[in-house]
Amino acid sequence: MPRKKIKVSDKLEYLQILDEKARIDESLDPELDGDTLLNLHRLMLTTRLLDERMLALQRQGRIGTYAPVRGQEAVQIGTCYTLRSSDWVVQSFREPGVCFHRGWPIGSILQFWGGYEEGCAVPEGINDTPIAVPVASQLPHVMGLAWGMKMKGKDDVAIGYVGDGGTSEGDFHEALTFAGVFDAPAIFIVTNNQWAISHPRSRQVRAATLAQKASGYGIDGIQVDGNDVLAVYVATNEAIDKARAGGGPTLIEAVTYRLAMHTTADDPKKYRDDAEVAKWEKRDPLIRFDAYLRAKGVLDDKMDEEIRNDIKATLKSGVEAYEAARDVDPRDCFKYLYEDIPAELVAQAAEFDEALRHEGVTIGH
Amino acid sequence: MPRKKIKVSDKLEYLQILDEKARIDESLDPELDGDTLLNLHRLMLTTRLLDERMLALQRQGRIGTYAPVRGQEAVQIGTCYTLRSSDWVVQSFREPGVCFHRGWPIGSILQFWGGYEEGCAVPEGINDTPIAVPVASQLPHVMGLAWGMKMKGKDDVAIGYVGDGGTSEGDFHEALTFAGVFDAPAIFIVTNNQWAISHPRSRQVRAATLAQKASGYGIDGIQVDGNDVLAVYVATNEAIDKARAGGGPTLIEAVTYRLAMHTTADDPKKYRDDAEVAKWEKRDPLIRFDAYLRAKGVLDDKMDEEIRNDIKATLKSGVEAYEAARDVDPRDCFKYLYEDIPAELVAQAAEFDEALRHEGVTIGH
Amino acid sequence: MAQLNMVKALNLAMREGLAEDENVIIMGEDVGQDEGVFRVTEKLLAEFGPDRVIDTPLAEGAIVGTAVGLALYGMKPVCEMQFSGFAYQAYHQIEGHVSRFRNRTRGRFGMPIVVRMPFGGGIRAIEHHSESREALYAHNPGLKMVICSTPRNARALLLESIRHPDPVIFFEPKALYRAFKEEVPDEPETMKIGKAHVTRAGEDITLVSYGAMMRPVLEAADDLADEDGVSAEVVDLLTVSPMDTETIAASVSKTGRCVVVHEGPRTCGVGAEVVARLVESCFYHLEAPIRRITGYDVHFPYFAREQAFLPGADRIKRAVRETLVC
Amino acid sequence: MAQLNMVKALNLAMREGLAEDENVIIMGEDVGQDEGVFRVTEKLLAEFGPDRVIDTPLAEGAIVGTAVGLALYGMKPVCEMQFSGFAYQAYHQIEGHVSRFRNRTRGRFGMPIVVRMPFGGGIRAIEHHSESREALYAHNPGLKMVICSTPRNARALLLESIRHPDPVIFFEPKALYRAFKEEVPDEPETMKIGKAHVTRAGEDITLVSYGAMMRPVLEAADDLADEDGVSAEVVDLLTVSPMDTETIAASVSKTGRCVVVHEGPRTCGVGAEVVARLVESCFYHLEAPIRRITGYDVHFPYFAREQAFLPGADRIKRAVRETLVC
Ligand SMILES: Cc1ncc(C[n+]2csc(CCOP(=O)(O)OP(=O)(O)O)c2C)c(N)n1
Ligand SMILES: Cc1ncc(C[n+]2csc(CCOP(=O)(O)OP(=O)(O)O)c2C)c(N)n1
Ligand SMILES: [Mg+2]
Ligand SMILES: [Mg+2]
Repeated sequence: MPRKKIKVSDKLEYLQILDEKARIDESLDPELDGDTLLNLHRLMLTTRLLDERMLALQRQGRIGTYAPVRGQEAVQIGTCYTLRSSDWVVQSFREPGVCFHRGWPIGSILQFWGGYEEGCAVPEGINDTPIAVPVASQLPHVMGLAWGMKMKGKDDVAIGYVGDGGTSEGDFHEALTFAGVFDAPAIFIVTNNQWAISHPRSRQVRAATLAQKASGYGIDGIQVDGNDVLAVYVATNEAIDKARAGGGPTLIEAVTYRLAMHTTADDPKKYRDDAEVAKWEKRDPLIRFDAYLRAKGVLDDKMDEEIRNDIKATLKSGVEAYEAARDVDPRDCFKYLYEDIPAELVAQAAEFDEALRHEGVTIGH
Repeated sequence: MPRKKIKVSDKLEYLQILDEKARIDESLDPELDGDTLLNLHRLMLTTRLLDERMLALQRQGRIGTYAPVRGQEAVQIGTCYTLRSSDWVVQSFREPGVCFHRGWPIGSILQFWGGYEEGCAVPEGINDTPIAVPVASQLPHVMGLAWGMKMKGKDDVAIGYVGDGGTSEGDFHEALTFAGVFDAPAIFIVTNNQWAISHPRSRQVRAATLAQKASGYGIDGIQVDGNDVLAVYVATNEAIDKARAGGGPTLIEAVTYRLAMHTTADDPKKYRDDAEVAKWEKRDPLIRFDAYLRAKGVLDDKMDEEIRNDIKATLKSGVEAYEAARDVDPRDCFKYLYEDIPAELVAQAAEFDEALRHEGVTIGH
Repeated sequence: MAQLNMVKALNLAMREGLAEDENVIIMGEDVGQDEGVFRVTEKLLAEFGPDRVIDTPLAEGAIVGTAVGLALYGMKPVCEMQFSGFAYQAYHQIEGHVSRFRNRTRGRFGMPIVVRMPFGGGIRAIEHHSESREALYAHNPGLKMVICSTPRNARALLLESIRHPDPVIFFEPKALYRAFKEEVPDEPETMKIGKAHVTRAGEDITLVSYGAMMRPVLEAADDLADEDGVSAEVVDLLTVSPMDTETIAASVSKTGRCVVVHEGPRTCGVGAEVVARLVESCFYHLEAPIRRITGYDVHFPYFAREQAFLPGADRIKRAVRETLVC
Repeated sequence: MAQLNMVKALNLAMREGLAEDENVIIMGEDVGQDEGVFRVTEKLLAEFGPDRVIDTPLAEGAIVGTAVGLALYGMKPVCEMQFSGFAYQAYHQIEGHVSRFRNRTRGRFGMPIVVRMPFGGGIRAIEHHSESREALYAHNPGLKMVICSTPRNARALLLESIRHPDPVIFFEPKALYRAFKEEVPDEPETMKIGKAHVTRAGEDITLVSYGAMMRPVLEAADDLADEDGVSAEVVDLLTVSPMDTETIAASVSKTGRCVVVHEGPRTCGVGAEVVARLVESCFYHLEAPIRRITGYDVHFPYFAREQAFLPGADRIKRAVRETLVC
């Protein structure tokens, strides 16, 4: 009795449904209907093609530095697929797939990376926060939103994203501490893509999993195969259902891989082996799901081509919308700072006005 | 296999050796010799009497607000007893017992609470940091010190203190994350005295124990009966020995109780029941150890009186030393800021000088 | 009309804010059951219940960061930092999100958050409990930085801050919490943020200050009238940012001389800003250099030395006299 | 003598610091294997090994907080904050401990820590990557706040900072990282912290600036000479705190006129401090109001708008011309 074992969270699990060879575990199959399966496929593919387009735009100098998401599509789509519009999404800075599914116009997503605040002007009707750049600083917002929902008696949830690197920041700890204490309907998705720029997951924290951090906060945690969209879908929906029913927060670690560079300013060859990348290329979430859908008869070449053409059209008009809106007024930095512009800023705005007039500054790029 | 349990730290234990009725678990008895046992007693008693004296001094206006430690003596003495002088102690703000054992003069301890920087002028030869006021901000220092020891190839350890409340701060999380990754010989003592001012432990974090947080950092954690000096002693020494041998950091949660107010400015009646306090009064670490020592024949009335007289003499001369050193120069705020005082501060110092001359300011209280 | 001290006046403003808008909540360490370590939130938990007055775990970053989320959801959190010296733990949330959300989202999401904190020296507190770093927030775009100085303006400014659509950092001079009482109207009263107040009219010199330093400044002004026959105009900034340049410039244009007084460090402090604005706006009226009587650029001393350190009436008077002979 | 850009010059200083003192270590996010996101720590890991050049987990608070512990143990940590916009996560450690330890312990424990961080706009980066908040550190007692502006002074000041017994916040104007090269002596060269540099001698007006703004300032000075026959003296502060009042006052006492230029927000910025000091020290030499050409008191815009926002030579020239006709 005096030297006794303390029992802590023996609930921690790892979930995979569709394995790397695209074999499904029947006992865990959520048995989604064909439309849903196709939609998951379409959204992951959109994320992939959007990502590729962004990289191309960056190379062409049409947007600035960009943080690609290749390889992480299943995490993005699986976690947000069933959210309601009254739920809230708090993104990090690498969730274009989530944004797309939530209804953000492609043009808007491009605007952030093009250097326009307009890309953070969350479109009316969308309950999301814009890109949060300081790593993990967005997690307390997830907690606050979720807590607000609880206070207002809603059965909505708030879901937030952070990387493996972000789990080391104090904000992560404080957000999860608060979420547990106030039993908020918050879902924290850790996209463990193995790298924080050049810093490997193994050196981010000595714990074997990131999911096990949940125990320290007295909340549930689960680790999922982040390249298996079905596992991500199932784990997130369990967490969502639980949160809606008043069951409180969940931490989900989605194990995946950042197949591309950290950002277009980064050269991953400096810190990781091609062999590692090649290993993960084989686990590509799109390949796996594609194979599964075809085997199941849900997808064929013709449908795939149609879907691709659809997506390309969407991307094309998104890029056009972005490029059509590049002529912006730099003076609006004064306009939105406060609800009412204070007298001293009126004076500074006039000063800026005059400066621009004198300089004949070209607006935009 | 796909939905599988993840095994995490089944090593978490609770340790008690001397129970509330002063009965020892023979199988766990560290079998300390009589001198050591008496010393532990003497040090706990010194902490208690020093604390009482501080409260009296505060009531008399001879020091300012004070944070009493009554009830936590076993945590303090049990954790620091075997430290070497080359080890480092990083205190929080409620460790007068630790300071005393580490060799801080009583006068020095009084000076902090009397409003003198001199109380933070760590005496030469003592490898401790002074009181750290911003809760948990001292924990990264523990990690840094420990890491320094490792870099320099020493087999020393750094030990740091924080309260239950402090475990919610980001600094706690970041320090333990770093300590794990760099495998530093750091020992983190969480003095869980059940309260952070008016905030109860149960609302500080939803986890059942604070010790289980260790798992999230991949380090060892243990919960001990913080009112059992033998358990505290054994658990800390295991951690110390392990750290010296290169085994890395440990988190120790010592479960105890703050029997008095948070500080002399606090009124605990506003937020907790007398019944709760009474329950813990019975678990007083001094009563328990006293009974054990007497039963064992290590202590008797006469020895106890001698010890008390000794302590009183020490306290008396400490208070005298404090009061003798109250006449200080306010202008020395310029003296220690940098190694060399910059020109602009020379000018400001002259300004201050002149102001004091005009004002005829009384120095000290 | 009731005679209230500042603690009671601030408490009144919060009670009014809670009563008039169900989205207002009070949150922080020890603000509920304990009613705040200074009792500023007295009876609020009892009156409004634990969904409106919330004791949080010990983490300032999460208090403010959670408030950001609550504000996004339509709430109006009034956060307490137990002391301004612990707000640095939340500074990244204040700088990174509280001050930016409206601008970042082009007006879609405002941040109607108040972050209250006691600041300043003079109460014999331990390290980190006596600093004055209003300049940190004044330097940060997107925040309003308000500092009360009497019970009446404390109530009026805090109520206005709670109603305000943008984030307000609200500094409470803790040395004045119980220093004196003032008549405070029973009916909700507010004062506009961004307006300085001419507390004492005068002709010969302008004294600019705010917070607890208003007391020695006013004492100095009285003494100067009595002892030197000097008529000092005293301006209480009340809002440090955005600063009411107009009011201070009008005063100094009239008097031609100015001394600015604050507790916080001198370099890049609010005093520097006052001087710079006066130089910009009424240089040709200046008849003498503007003096800054401020905390020195050192750490605020522990309390045995604090009374010697704090600017007092004597120091202010000497600066005025020196400025007048220029 | 080698022609180096600023990145290489900073790298040289760190290499020298590492080589001459075994207690010097480099730590931060991506400073090792990746050699820094700007490659400022290039080859240092390869040359000095993983015990001296250390990749840390992602937590700025712990980077600085750990450095405090290391400094207590006799090490001399050179920490990198990947961008100054993420140093707020460590601000409580900088304010609460780095800046205080020597004073707090009455000299027992110094804090020989350098916190390097790239700051400022102009490189088309995303939000939080372009701010200039040197004033936060200048306002904080106990810190030295150094800002380099050319490869040669970057190397000399960084090497001096590494050797310095007190904490130095070292701002690197990232817009200048690869902007130009300069001859940098092969032998270790240092420059004293706390000394401003008269970069260009002149008679008619003094321009005070630092960091990346030195480029448009010098361009303006050249243009003014060519176009207006105006001889502008240019002072590069180099150390923002403690500020070299003597050098700027000497210059302005001579020229009688001054414009101060920086990127950071205006209110309570370094410009305000320069103005206040000049008013205190050479009021009677001032022939015109001192103008501040600075970032406005708004958030630094995203990069599509940054070039319009950043002070440029044209804006500076106009301010000079207006000041000269006063
Ligand atoms: C507080 C903070 N520190 C540093 C950075 C610079 N930075 C941007 S992304 C990144 C790595 C993030 O890693 P992770 O959290 O794993 O997310 P990922 O990039 O893999 O999506 C760093 C260090 C930042 N944005 N914010
Ligand atoms: C960062 C910070 N926030 C708030 C405070 C004010 N404060 C002082 S002690 C304390 C409670 C600390 O509780 P705990 O960590 O359990 O330590 P204990 O007081 O029980 O020893 C608080 C909130 C502080 N000192 N530092
Ligand atoms: Mg990552
Ligand atoms: Mg406690």
